[in-house]
Amino acid sequence: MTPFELAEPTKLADAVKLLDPDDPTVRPIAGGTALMLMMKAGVFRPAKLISLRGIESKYSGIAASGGGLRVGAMTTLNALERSADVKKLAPLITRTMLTLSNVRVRNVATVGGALAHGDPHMDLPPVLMALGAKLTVISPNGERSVALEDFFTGYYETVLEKNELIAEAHIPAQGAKRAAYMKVTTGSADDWPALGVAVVLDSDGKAIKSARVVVSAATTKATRVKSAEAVLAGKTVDDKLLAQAGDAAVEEAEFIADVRGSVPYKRELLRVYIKRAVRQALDGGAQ
Amino acid sequence: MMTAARTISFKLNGMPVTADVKPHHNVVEVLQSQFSLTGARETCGQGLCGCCTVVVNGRAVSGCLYLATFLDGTEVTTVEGLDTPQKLHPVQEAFIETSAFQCGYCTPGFVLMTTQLLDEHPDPDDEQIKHYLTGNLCRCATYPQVIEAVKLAAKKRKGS
Amino acid sequence: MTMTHDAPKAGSQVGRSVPRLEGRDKVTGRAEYTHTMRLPGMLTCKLFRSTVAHGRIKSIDTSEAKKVPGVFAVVTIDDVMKVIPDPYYGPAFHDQPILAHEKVRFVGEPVAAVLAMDPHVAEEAAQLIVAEYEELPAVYDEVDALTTKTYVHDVLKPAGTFADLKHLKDARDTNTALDYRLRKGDVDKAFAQAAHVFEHEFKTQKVLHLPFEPHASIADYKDTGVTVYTASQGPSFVRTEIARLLGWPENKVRIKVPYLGSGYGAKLYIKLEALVVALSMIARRPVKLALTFEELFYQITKHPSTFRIKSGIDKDGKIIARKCEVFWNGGAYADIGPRVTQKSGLTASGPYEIDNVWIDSYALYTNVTPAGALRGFGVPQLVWAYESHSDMIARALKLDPVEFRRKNLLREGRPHATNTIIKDAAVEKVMDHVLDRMNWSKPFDKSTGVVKRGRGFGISIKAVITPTTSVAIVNVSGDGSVTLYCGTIDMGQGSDTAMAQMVGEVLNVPTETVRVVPRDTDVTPYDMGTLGSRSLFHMGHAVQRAAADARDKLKALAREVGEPEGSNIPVRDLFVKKYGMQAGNVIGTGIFKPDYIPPAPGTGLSENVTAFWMVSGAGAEVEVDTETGHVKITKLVNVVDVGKAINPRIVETQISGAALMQLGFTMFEKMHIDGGQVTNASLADYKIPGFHDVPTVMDNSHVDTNQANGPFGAKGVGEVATFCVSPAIANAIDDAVGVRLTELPLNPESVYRAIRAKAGKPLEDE
Amino acid sequence: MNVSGEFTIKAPRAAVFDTIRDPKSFISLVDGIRDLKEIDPTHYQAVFETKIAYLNFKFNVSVEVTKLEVGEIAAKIEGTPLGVVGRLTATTSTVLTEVGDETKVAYSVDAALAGKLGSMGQPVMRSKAKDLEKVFVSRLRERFAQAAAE
Repeated sequence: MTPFELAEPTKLADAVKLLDPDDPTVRPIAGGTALMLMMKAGVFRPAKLISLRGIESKYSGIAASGGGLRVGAMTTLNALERSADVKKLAPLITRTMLTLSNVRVRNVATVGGALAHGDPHMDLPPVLMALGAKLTVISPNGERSVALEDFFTGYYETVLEKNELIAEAHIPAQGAKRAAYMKVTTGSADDWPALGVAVVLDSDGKAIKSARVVVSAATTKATRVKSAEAVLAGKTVDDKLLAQAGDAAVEEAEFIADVRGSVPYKRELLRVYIKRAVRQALDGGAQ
Repeated sequence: MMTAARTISFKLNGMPVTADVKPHHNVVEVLQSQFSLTGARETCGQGLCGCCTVVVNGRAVSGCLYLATFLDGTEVTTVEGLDTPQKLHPVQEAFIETSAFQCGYCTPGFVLMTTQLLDEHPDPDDEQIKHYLTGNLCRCATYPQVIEAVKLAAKKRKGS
Repeated sequence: MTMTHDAPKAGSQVGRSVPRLEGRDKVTGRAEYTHTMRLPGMLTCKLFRSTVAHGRIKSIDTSEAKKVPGVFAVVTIDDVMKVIPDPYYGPAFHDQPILAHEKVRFVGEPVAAVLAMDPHVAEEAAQLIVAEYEELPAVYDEVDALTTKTYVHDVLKPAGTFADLKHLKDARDTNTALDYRLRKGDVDKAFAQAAHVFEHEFKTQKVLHLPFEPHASIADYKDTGVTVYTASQGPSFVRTEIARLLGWPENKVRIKVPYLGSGYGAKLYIKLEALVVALSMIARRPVKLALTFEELFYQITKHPSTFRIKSGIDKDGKIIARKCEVFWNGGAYADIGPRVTQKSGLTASGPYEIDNVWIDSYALYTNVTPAGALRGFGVPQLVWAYESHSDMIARALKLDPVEFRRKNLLREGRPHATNTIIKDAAVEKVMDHVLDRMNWSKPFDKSTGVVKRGRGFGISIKAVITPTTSVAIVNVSGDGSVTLYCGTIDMGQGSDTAMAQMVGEVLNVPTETVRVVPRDTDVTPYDMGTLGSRSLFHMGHAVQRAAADARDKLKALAREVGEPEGSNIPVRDLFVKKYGMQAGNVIGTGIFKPDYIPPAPGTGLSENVTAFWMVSGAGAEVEVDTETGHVKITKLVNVVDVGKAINPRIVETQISGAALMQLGFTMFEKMHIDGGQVTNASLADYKIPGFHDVPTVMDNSHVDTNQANGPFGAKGVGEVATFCVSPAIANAIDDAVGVRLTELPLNPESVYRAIRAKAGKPLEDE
Repeated sequence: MNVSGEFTIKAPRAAVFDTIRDPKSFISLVDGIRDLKEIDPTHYQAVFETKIAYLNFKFNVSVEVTKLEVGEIAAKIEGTPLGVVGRLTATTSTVLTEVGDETKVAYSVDAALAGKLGSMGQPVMRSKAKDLEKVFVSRLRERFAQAAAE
């Protein structure tokens, strides 16, 4: 790694002022687990890093509010994993945490970092997207709200400007909805997934009123597959319907080949896992 | 704003210490170069293998991905802080007694993670062990023996 | 049930599960490894590597790198040749330059070295070096390498160490670094007479050792001698080779090896040592080079292979002919590939008695990272092929796979393909034990749902690298304490403990009191290398002899000081009687080199080709998800003939570890290479087995046998349990879903594609 | 790494060919290429700069046109990234076929990336290549849509 300056502001408002809208070599660092990888690989050489570790503690907290969760961007994944509020209001998240990376990463990595990094293999983006999360994003010019489904623009790419930071995530309560997140690895069991599928279903028995379905890992970014959602909405689940939803999702999603599988194979995985995820949700996935 | 080296203070295995670090130094290199503690090692360099495990403020972290400057004001425990001249830590004893290592390079990471695991789950079952230690890899693949070691350590811990 | 070790005791030491002697240092993080060592005033080296698979070097511009503050020197081969005029090294061929010389031959080959006190500075400066190449056509595939007009080396330079390579001296226009042949009987005639002939081709992928302590070496050069601290499995060879490069006698070269963060064959022979010695000569200061994890992908790998195997079967199911053509992808430098080609090649026809055998085994140069030995010296690649082939034949002929093998198994007293008579190789016993642990005779539920179940097994044989030499010294001090000097490297296999047990057994002292001296060629005597599961047998003999020599000398000393025969006088008192105080030593020495007859030129036949045979078997039960191709291994049985186990607990961990390592090579490990570039050179993208990849049931055992010519009836175990894992799983997959995979790894996509192909609905390519 | 595909442009083959064969016109279709220098009619040099999120990659690129016939263009590209050891090599081939009054453009790029970027960044680069492809197609279409409108 090459030398860089480090600033340690104590207020989020100050932190965004230290960022430079035109200089990509000035970056925020939270847990740093992902950023450090880029720096160690030599592909990112920061001139200056803005540490967010010292900012107001309210950005590291989880609160139940307005029928949902408000999660500060600096909340560690470990805190998310252990939160009673999260378990009560969005049990899908608690369950996802069990297989998210490893204990050491969860101890350090933050919710904001896991989203802003824009790595399509991560677990939190599809899960929060399926739950309908919104982000509050701040910059020196004020704040704005971005739906997570509109947040990612590509591999490692998001709508964030260089002087914008995620302040909080707002996650609607899961309520009576049925939900599941399944990921498929094709290397070792703890590999990055070849595919992730998150489904959140508003349903009555096998009758689905509405569905949110998100695909990740096989694609360059976590993506809602609305055509599959449309297939499921207002229908009763059977094999045929699930096959149709799978076909629709495969048609809509943009796949990318890598060491974890070819595009044709990932398509087949998606067909199978749309089916399995919906069944798992209905059969008592995270409720 | 800091640009060059700065002096940080922290507690290392119970002792107050200071170190001169630059922003781009990670925890492993500072432990090795300034304190001659080589139990935390950089292997994969990506936080995936666990060889670099250290405990900061009671939480295990990957020392290879952790900027040393962030240690300022913390309490750090490395594997070297577990035993005393008189007595090994029960987890260390259990690893020896079950032969839960071969080359030993990943062992300090496993030992430290196991102490954390047992703090959280004093009587872990196989699934809890695997889940908790899933971020520690052993190229000699002593996984079945590590599970035995963790269970033995749990027993020893209860006994002591 | 938790199995723990036995408490310290005197009396019988061999056969005791003694806890590892170095255990305390390892669990406290205090064990010393080269990768984390520092010397005062030491410079750190970072490498600039080739981005071209095959090319002539037009220029190397180091000017920007030299300008970086803190850079001590930037070194290219021109600088090296000023101190080492002939900078080529290697165990079989002197083909590898210390830094790229005139040509580069693989992506990742070291081209220039930057020295600085601060590793970050060196790393930064290395990024600023610019090299220009004239790109040449490259060859990547081992079968292509045999016929292509693209030659990795202009001329071959055998090292002279091995007699069977001499005919390749100065050979041009070839990529073949060794062509081993075995000819027994008349295969063509036998094929003509056979009732059935089967021919299959199998492939293995490029995988690598990934020792968690990556390669590291430190050289401290002085005009009076050089000391090299290195993570090496073969300090004696390193010493010889460095002495040769410097034109020095061996006694001016000192190689010190602390514990090894594993090796598996990655750290054999010479690796970084020549480079750090050259750099230390140039810098006149200690220089350290410690590879990063990514750089392991440019250091050494296992051989990818293509194996064409053809068998003729008579009407009774007897194999009457077998033809084996094996192509080994050796990469850009031969390393020990020619030995892999020969020493494994000679067992390519498997643990079967076949009257007519033809084997051609080719070591081939290609433009990828060099390949060497990886836990099995090529044998896992062979067993993968021949035990898959066994099942395919049995299936095609509707023969029981057990009975088909049983009809053909090599038995005691029968001739192997090489004509060496089989002795102390419990082939059938191992197979029966596998079948017993698998409950093979019981009905097996294959299931009819989406997830289908299957089971399979395999059986194998290996010859140990022969002939090799080991020397040991046992020193009894004035207080009676015992010290062992042996060059075997404890890289995790527990050799220090096992050797100490043998000393303890002979001298009747508790193993825990025996000190094993850290490896240092100034102190520890010659050993050929810690490789190929040879150490327990060869060094074990030397150690046993050294201990016996010490014991005899102690007895002589007792007589000399007037003790009656059978006296129980403490050893310390013996020395006091002799020297009037606690003083003196008794030194025992032992040398071992087994008998051997080299294979006859042309036929490869020999009546004594190996010091001992290794035998292993494996059985697997799997569940195959027919919708995705995922394979879950629900049971893995591993059985090994180890002779007599010196330390049963360590034996068990060796069996378990070897099988799990091979499980990774079988199921998912693969170096992806695109245009010569490894594209997954990190632990994020090259996955190795973790906790959740361990089969639901692991059943590891060894059969109770006696290696009559082994020390205390023992023989090697380190690599043996790798051999049969791959075919056992492939055979189980075939049993479950009726598809046959002939190329590793057996990853979900490959299985799924095979299932689709079988259903007549093949999945399209990319 | 192979990227290939085809698309159709509402324009005669000769017009499309002229647009692609002219290096200046061609590079204006590719996102991130600048400072084009002609060495001779078949050899060019340029700087290629691309961004992935906050990561900037800059390559010195040399292009050799290896085939230039009506209906087919082939080129060999070599690039050296600045500041990090690596090498980009690619061969491209573009075939133009008349389909009625439209032109079918079939292209194939075989690219290899060596060094740090190649060892770790393949999927990202693949994804980037797809983006570049989209920009290229849309700019080409735009140009002919404009031409038609004028």
